[in-house]
Amino acid sequence: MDIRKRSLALFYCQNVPQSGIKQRQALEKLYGPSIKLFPLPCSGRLEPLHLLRALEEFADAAYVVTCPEGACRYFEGNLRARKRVELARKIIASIGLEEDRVGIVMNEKERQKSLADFAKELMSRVSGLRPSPVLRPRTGFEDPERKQGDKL
Amino acid sequence: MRRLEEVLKSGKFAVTAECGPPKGADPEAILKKAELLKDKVDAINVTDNQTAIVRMSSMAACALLKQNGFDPVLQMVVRDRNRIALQSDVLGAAALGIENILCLSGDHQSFGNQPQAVGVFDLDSIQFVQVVREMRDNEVILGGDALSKPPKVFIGAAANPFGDPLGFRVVRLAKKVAAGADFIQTQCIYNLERFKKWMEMARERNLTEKVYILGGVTPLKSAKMAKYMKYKVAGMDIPDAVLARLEGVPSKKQAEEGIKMCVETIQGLKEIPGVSGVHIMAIEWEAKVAEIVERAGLGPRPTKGK
Amino acid sequence: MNLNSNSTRKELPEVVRTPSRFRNPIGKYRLNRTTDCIGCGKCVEVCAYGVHEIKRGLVLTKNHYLCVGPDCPRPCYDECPVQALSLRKNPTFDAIGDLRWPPDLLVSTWYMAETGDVPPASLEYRVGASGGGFDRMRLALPPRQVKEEPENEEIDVGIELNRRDDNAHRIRIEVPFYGGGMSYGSVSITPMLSRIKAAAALGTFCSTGEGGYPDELKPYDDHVITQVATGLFGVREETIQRVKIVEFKYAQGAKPGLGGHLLGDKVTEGVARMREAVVGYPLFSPFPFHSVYSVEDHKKHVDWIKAINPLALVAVKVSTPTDVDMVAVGSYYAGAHIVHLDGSYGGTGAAPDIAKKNIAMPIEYAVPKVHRFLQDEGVRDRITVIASGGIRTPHDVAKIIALGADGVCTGTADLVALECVRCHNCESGRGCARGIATTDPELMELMEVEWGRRRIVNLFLAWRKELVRILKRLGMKSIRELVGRTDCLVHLDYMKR
Amino acid sequence: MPRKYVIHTKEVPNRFKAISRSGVIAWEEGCLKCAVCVKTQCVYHVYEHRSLDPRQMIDSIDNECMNCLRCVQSCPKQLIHKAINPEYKSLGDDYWTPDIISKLWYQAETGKIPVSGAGYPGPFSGPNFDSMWTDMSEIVRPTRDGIHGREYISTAVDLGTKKDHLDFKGMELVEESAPAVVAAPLPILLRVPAFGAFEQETIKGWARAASRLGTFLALPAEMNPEEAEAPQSCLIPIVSLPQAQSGQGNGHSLLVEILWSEHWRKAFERMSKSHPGALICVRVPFLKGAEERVLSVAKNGASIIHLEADFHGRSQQDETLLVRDGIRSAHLALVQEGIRDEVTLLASGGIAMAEHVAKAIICGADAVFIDFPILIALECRMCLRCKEGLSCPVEINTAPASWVASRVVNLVGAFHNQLLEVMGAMGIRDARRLRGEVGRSMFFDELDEAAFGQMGYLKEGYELE
Amino acid sequence: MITATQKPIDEIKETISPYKRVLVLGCASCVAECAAGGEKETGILASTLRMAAKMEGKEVTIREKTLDRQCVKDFVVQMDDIIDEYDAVLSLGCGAGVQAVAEIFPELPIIPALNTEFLGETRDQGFWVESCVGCGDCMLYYFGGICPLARCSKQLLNGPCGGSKDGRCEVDPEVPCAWQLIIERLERFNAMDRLEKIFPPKDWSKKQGQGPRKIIREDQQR
Repeated sequence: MDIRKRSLALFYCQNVPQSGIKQRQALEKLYGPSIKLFPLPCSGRLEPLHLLRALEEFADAAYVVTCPEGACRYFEGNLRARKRVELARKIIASIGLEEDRVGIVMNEKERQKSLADFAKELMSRVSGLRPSPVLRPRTGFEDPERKQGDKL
Repeated sequence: MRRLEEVLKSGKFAVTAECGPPKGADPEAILKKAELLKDKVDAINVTDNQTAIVRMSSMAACALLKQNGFDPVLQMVVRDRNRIALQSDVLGAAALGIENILCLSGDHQSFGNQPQAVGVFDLDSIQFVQVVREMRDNEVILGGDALSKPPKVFIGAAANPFGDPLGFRVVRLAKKVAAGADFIQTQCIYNLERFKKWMEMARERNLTEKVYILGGVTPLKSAKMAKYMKYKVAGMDIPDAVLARLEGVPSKKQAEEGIKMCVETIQGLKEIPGVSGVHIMAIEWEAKVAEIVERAGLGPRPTKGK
Repeated sequence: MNLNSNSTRKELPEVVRTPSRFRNPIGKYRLNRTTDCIGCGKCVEVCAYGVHEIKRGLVLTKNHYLCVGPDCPRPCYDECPVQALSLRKNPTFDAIGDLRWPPDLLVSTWYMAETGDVPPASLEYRVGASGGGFDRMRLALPPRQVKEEPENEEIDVGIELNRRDDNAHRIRIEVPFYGGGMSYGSVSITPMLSRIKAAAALGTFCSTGEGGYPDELKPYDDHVITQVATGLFGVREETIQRVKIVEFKYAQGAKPGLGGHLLGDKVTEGVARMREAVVGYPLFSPFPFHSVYSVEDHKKHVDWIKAINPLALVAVKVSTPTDVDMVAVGSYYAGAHIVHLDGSYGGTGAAPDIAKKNIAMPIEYAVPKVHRFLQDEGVRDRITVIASGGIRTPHDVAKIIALGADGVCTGTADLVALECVRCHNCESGRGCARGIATTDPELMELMEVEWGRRRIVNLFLAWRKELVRILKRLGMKSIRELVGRTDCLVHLDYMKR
Repeated sequence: MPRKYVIHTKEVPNRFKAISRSGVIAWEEGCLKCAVCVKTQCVYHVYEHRSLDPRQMIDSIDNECMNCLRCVQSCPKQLIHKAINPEYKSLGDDYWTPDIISKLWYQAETGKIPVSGAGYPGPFSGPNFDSMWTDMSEIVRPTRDGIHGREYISTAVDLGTKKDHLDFKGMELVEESAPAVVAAPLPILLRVPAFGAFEQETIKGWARAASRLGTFLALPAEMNPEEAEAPQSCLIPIVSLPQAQSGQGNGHSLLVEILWSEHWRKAFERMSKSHPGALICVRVPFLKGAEERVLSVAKNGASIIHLEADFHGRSQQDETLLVRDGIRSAHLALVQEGIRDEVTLLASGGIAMAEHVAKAIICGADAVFIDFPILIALECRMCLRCKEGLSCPVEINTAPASWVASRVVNLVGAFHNQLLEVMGAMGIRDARRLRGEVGRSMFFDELDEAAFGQMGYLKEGYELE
Repeated sequence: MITATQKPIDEIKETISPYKRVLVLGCASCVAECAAGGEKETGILASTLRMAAKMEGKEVTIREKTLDRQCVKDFVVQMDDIIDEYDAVLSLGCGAGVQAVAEIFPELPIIPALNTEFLGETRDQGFWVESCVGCGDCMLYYFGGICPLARCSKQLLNGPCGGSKDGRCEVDPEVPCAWQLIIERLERFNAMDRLEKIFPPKDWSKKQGQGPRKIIREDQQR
């Protein structure tokens, strides 16, 4: 299965291993426009709206990658991210979208995975999703017409 | 003169019992229950949509009992009626010859089969006692309008010596007395020690001289029922020892043991200064009231009235 | 008129512990308390630094910033019976400061301003991270047994400012530094008063900067240096007669070769009145003094001051061009008592970025150059050399004196004591969001004079203490013995192993 | 005195949200919703203006925060933390630092020079231009007050051969057929960068900017826009040897650039014939021994030589060779040969800030080319994605020419003003006087050695503190 | 403050279904405090509705805006410039906000997106409780600062009902018995005598009865 057939908005904590600009660009090269990567100073900075807007504008799925539980530089950022993701999942479920379009993956303390590992894992996870019914007509990532710079 | 008031005033140990109206329009159902209590008790309390479950109206049931020679105690809860309805019902009850009214807050609507109902609680039970007293003694309704004929009713109120905080329970009793309660029927007593303490506090405030206190009892049918009451029913105080005693006998004998314990409680109550009677709430077990009365040495009842 | 300065040593002011104005001071560490906490109060009991607090049965970690981290002899997180506490570096710590003032220096300066003492070992309070100059220099301290160490009380860190032996005031300052100029307008009256009152308490001076001499400073005339700069804002005979030291500002380290610039937003009514200018209009000071194009012109300037106030010391504040040595000697011959070299990496005021780093040389180069030149000219003993521009720590003070200065001027360090975070936005909009370099009435309210005075006093008492400690280790009884002692310094880049 | 040269700038907003250093992390849950919240008190209204740009998924809280930390320090529940914006950290590289890039954006947006308070925050010194200081003096060498326009400072430079004497034939001044010099009002020439996500529209914009500034834009001849789209006289076509032989280049050019090669003379001659009205610049790559090559090119007839370093200001061949030293050597070689004024030395590569312009000139260049700054003016993040074939995050390819032109004018306007600042501080009134003025500058290596060279001895048993 | 919760999304979708251009209008006041209708929630709801519409293949325009306060007309009229772009407004204000907006724009359907709940206080993170019924005749003095009308399930004014046990309410053991709290507080400052008197029936006319209640302060009026 071509894991690039669905688009993924991947938000990640900048403290996830090997998530610098080089690795980020390598991934974008590897997966092309099917992945869009957003570094966060901490996953706890993520609001449900970020996830929803990603789904609304360009992504079949929006995922968050965080530090391992208990290892957040900001103490509880990833725990908060988890709750916010839960809320976003509930919201999309309420309009009939699959909950799995939004999710959170926390790194493991013992065996830390790199951004590339997560990208691979998540790209293959979302490849099983049907095309997002929200992105109709399908416009791909690079459509300049999509401008809705509304307030957060 | 009504039977209950008469018994109490004569200084005799009064006995009342409780009767739940049917979930239907059949008048026989209530009369059949009352029949079991005939001559065993001085008055019969008719509950007002108890536990917020819809039943035949207490007033109608009381009217039926009155017509058939019983002395009913009309229970009225403030949950379902605002002050207009309450006052008009008091007048109606008096007109029907009902002579005792027990003023209650009522179980919360959320417990019953109509949890969506609005809880009125326009007056609270103490205010209601006061309103009825004003109607009877000063012949006015709330706001001061005069009545053409006042309702001459014997006013009761409830008390729960087992609710918290204990200290305030007596204050509340005092307030009910001050509001005009003539008699008090208490919550079921299983914890006699606590009841004694409460009575002592009541005596300290000289309340026993101003009001007749009837201790409430409910025979336990089984350990299961005891457990349910202990843990699920609000305002109940069933000490562990009581539960243990029931559990200590085989389940077939538990009913008998329950009655025995109830009898013992009544005997205990008789010993307490200031207790003027007993109120037996044999929930859907009216058949056993007679036996309890007998075994507690309370029968036969003084015959009088109708 | 008393021409002699009071030779008896002034009593030092006391340290009054003066915590941050803000609810959450920034420290290096943070303790995280989970909901597992049972409120037993063990942490309160074991912590020697007052990090935790118990109130109405609720245990709170109130003063994260006082935590000494892994250096703690009895760590609360080890003693907690339910492991509810964990130690982490404060994430915000890494987001503050810059190379010259790395987070460690900022936090340790705040610590000194609060407590009047040097911080615990977990904070680096001596050098920054700029990778050159002071930050690559170290003091070389002799082995402990070699030199006899004097008692603390014997050690004198004060300096005389008038070394000309003329008729002007004899002035001794009790610490080898005084406050550099920050104009009324670039900062409000609050930090200005705080600095000057602190200078008075410490027995030293503080310069007004070029924005005039506000009346509020009058009670401290004896500790004020009034500045005559190219814009001549608020300069009047009367103000020159009020003080003991008058400072000519030819240039400043923040923007060598450029005149001062006060943005229109900061020219509020009070500022405009003081500077005899119009509200809301930016003010530029010309550069240089158009009346001074030679040492002879400069002498006319000095003579002018001496005519107005014959007893005043004249300080000349110059920048650090290639020929700074010539400038210094010229100043001496023009009659100045103090030559104040302002290096290019300092400055508190707003300046074009291009001017901050590219024009004129860092103070570390200028001082030895001037010191040597004055020595060769045979006049080193006749003039006081004050250095400024990047003096951040007591170690910087010691180093620059060892390089040949007599004393230093402070500026940024004062602001950091007042809780500057070095966000560098002094110039924009309403000015400093922290109420230091602002004339916005609302933002000014963020700070009180007394608080500021105490913070600055505390900081400099800590500096003083540290200088005494260094001198003691060097076996010196007076800071004057350190002047020009480059043999007490080692530069790591040139160190031979 | 030449007519006063003023660059008119006006604010030209970014098309995308600029990335700034700060990041705020604010937990919303547990917020006490204080009546007077620290968020409402933010001097910069960061929280009020907070918005999410869904196209870029940029949360403006990272871009508007000015790092004053008041919210962090005053939130009663300590729900706010500071971070450095990861997008900021990933801007550019070691040379094109986030700081340089964001300052260039600021200048292109506002046309103003970057000003900040509280002293200099950077390293003591660094490689290349970072280890130079320019000189100034307050007394013995008076400066002129030119920065605020009270006195005129000329930034004009001449490109070409400056005659050291005039030729007369009898009483008549000899008129030469070809122009000896072309004047530029400032020593900054634009140059199309080596790579970038730009389009023909972008080039049009750059050409217009060059025209408005009165300077030039060097560009590969094949990119040359139509005459209708840009005035040809401000363009410097860069012509390859085969192109030269086929006579390419436009007829209106005042300047043409050819590449040095073994056969550069051939191209030079061919161009001289086909473009009789143009000065020909020879671009010499900055390799080891470049000064020799510069000298030889100068001696062989070229009047303008362009020394080209890589975009990090180093030799394309050897990373340890720095353009600063390359310019100095070439300049000195020409001086020693006594032909310095017969040629114009242009420099390019790694000119990232206004200070680099001044410093390159002090090192000996007559003028410089700026290339990547005119791309960064268009919000380029130096992410090099375009080099990898990835999409441009700021869609430079879609930027209209008018916007491009105004942004570049702003940037150069700010550079010009900064040049005035430096020259004013140095007391130099004419950019031509700045060239090679190493006596008015200071070099780290010399100063450091002189000041600290003797401070390397640590006596036995002594401790360092 | 006034608390509210968002209506189920299906109900909201149903009520806005006739309209093509909908403005989702938040309120930065009380409902923002209780995380139901502030700027953030407004953004989330608008985004959700846009996605829902796209899923159903509907061509609709849904945009969001948040007013400082919907219940103050001065803020509402600020929308005058943009209101023509919409067929309907989906308001995340409280009931008062919805009606104030409706009154200013009589020609426009104003649809509530929230259920207005009660006057409450923030007890804890994400936890709001009712604490006032707005009876118009505050008796908190007598009850030690705890209102039995709001916090006793039976609104008793003369002491706890029989169901008060271990400080819990008989209706919901999660809820503390208001009377227990009242008594504890009054005991603490020796003011139990305040409860000795019988509180007369409450004058409910101040709460409801003669149509909507009004407050008129003549000194404040123009």
